[in-house]
Amino acid sequence: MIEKVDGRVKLGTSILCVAILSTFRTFEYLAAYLGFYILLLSLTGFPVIKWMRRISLPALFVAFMSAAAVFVNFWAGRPTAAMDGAVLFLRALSAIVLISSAVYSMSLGEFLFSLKALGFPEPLVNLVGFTIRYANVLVEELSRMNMARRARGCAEGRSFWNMAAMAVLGHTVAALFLRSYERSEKVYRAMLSRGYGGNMKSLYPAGRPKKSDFAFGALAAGVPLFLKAVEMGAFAWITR
Amino acid sequence: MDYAVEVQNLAFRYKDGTEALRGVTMKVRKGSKTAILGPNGAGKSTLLFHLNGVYLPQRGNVKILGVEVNRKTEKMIRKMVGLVFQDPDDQVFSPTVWEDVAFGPVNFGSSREEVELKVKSALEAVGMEEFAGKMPFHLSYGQRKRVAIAGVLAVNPEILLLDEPHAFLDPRAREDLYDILEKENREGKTIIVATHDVDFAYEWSDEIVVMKDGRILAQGGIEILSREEIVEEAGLEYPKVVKLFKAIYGPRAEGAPRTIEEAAKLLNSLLENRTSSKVQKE
Amino acid sequence: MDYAVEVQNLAFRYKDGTEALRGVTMKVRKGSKTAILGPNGAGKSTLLFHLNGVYLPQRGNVKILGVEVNRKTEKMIRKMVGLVFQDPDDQVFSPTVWEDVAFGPVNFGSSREEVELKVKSALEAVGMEEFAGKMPFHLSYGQRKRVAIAGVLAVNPEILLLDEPHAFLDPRAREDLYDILEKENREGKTIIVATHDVDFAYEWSDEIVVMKDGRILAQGGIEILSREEIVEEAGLEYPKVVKLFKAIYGPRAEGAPRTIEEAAKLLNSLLENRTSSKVQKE
Amino acid sequence: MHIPDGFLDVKTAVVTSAASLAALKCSMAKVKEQLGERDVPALGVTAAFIFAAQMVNFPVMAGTSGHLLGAALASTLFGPYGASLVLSAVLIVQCLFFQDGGITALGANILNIAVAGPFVANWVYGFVKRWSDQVAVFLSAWVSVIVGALLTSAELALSGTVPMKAVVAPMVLVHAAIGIGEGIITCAAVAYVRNFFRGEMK
Repeated sequence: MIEKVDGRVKLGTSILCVAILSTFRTFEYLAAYLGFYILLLSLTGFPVIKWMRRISLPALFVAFMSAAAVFVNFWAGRPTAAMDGAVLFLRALSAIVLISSAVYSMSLGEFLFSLKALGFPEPLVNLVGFTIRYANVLVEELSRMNMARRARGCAEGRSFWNMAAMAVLGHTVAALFLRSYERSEKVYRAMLSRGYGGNMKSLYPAGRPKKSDFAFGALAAGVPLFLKAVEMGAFAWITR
Repeated sequence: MDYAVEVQNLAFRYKDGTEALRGVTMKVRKGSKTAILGPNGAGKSTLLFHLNGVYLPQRGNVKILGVEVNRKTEKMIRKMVGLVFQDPDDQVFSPTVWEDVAFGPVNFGSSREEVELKVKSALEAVGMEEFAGKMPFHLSYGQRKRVAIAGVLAVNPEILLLDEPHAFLDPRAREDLYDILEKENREGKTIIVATHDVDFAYEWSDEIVVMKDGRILAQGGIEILSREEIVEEAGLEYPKVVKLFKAIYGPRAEGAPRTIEEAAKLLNSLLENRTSSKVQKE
Repeated sequence: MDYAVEVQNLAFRYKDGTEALRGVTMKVRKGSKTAILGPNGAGKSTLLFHLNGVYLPQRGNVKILGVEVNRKTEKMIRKMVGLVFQDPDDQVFSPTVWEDVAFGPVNFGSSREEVELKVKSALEAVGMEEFAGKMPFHLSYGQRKRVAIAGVLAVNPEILLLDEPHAFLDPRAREDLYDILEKENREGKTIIVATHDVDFAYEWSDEIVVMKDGRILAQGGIEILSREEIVEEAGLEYPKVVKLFKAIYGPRAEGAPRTIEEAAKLLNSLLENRTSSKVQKE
Repeated sequence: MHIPDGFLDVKTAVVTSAASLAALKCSMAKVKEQLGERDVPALGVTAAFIFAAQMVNFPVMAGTSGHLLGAALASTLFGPYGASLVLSAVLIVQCLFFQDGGITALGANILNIAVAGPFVANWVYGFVKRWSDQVAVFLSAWVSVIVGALLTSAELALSGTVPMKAVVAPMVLVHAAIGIGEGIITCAAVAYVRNFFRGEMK
């Protein structure tokens, strides 16, 4: 389902939701929203298991960061350290969930186009496109270089006092840089030979977002807005 | 006669001082299949960059279909001459296959509908229609190579240059490449391939250009790959068929057949008509 | 019999889920010259990484000269088995050629004097002594390839693995590589080459391993490159000599000679003794 | 050092975003005039390089490891303006594509790593190089890591996530150690690259 929604609306709404959620102070509301959203995703046929595997690493990282915050606050004598940490974790986690589900459900072309449409500066988005394209190539080169080093009996040092091992890492980084430098020259020549004249023209084929897209956006952003209003006491007269 | 490429006394020196070309003069007939052979560092790639207008002549001149290459004509030249790079990762730089193939047409000012059509037919020509939405990184090496070729075909150039197109391709992918080149040539395109593969050059080309040290050592029909002095000096080797017939006929084997199939046919007829035919042995 | 490599039911899956090897079983005799053939993506490189201990078996096992590859033995295995990567740039990263060739010996704990000697003899073996002080990135591709090979030879491994060593090399550089491999093999090293070049494999190897989809399709002498079912299924092509003799003798051409020279000799004798010899035509 | 979403309050997020946006605008103009039409491919591939280089793990102490940040490396290789663009592109990719660092904290992360890092590194290098080039490169890398850690702590403290006095000391201490690795690797890499270009000129 979420795959069908217009990328601009999807990405914009997700960012808006993240902004709202990151001001939540109540654990229960965050947990409720998170549960609601994941349930919604799985009900609409999103490949939840595969997606969860992909976000497990960043989720682990924010768990670590939250734990560090708990530790520091506890040490500083804040009595609510544990609960604060839990809220931090859920805020960060829901952001990961929202952004990743939006990004994974669109093509790279649509993603870059959406960024431009949302007002990210165009040269920066073009730069991001190149970065994604060549990050894959260079990360693969780096991993082969690491493998070649190991194949030749290199054991990574145990601390930075092992200057020789650190220098080897420095040389690897430098060699990778020279490769990427040579590649950037070639890529530039390839662009020239294919008619590049100084500005990247936008190619992504996209029409205007449909009414249903906006309906999705309103609905998706409405839930956290409502919860936020509840948290701020807008409906206190009911419970009173 | 109509020439696709005319190069006159072309010289080029890189910023670091390497003299890559030291006076290259050559012509390539329109509609021909030309192979440029020569050792690494002979200047093959640098020459290709000149034919495509990415490098401008420092000395001498280059004419493409009668148009001299200079700052004014370079963009037009790049549209007339498509260059397929050695490494597809240098050339396929867009986030998706569709956008990459569209890059050329869009830059050369095609309208939206034209772009759609051109991309579609270029992807069809290399058999990659179903991959239009993919990220290049998710493709295999051979598939990326096809995308690179499609990106050049989409501009519909009259001359096609390929730099070392066979490297890293497995036999089946080579055959597919062969078919693509044949088809484009039949449709009237001039094709120039820089390669190390003498067997391919001998079997495929109409015309051979042998380079060494930034100069043209020899240019002519495929028979120049049978000449000892040229093959020796350029650090090449004989095509396998030539090698065979040289060992059978002796050094004057200029009439050796082009392919293994033809060689077998000839040998068969020699072996069968052993009473009637006279083996030209030295 | 003494085996250099024994692989038993080896399976390996990459983190992204690609099953690169699905139960590989094979043996390589000590002192042999083995070629591994197969289309791109068949698992050739992954297999080589296992033989060198860079990857450890996820299932099945690998024995190198009788020693099982595991976490404990990996360092020793890497010393016994030298691996030359496809792209020399993956392997050569030090500021100077000398330092790069010394990298292996230093890592494996050679003394200062030993390192000096080993680097010197390795650079001699590939003909690069005079470049010892140069920066690898200032050398040509072929020269960097030699440096990569020297870096592996300097450790003096008993088994030498080469991944696609011919790509981008010009004919002379290929010949030099051939000579280096021959010399190392004569000195007793087992050599395993993963390649797309069937002509090279047919001419050079004692033993052929054909892979496809992470499995061994066939293993045997060079005659398996004449078998239609294998060549077809693995997406290979016949070696040129085989192709020729298949066209002359008909499909049963298992006894085809290995090299063009031998083929010529055979054909010559057939053509000369045309009265006495009987052509085995179908 | 990448701040996730939800760790900053609204005022800090808005102020840091505005600051980094202004800085990026300035860098973009500067780079355009220096590089011209080559900007996109050259910066794109080098940003990919920084992205890959940040995956270079190095041992710190007692079995822990850190990874390269690359701010000083980028600053030495492409100048502070180019470096800030390249590092921003890397941060955007990490944030949106790999969920490493938050979208509402993107401004803060860009400020800490992509803006402060290269400019401080550039300043330190220019100041120290009169005595020793090697030391200047090392210090610029070390300081860029420390500055990033300091700014991160300050932003977290301003947001009320953690108290200032409790967070600064551990953050700086940890990053002082990581910075040593960053410094050594940057030194070795810069020397190598310079050597290459010196040979190229000949």
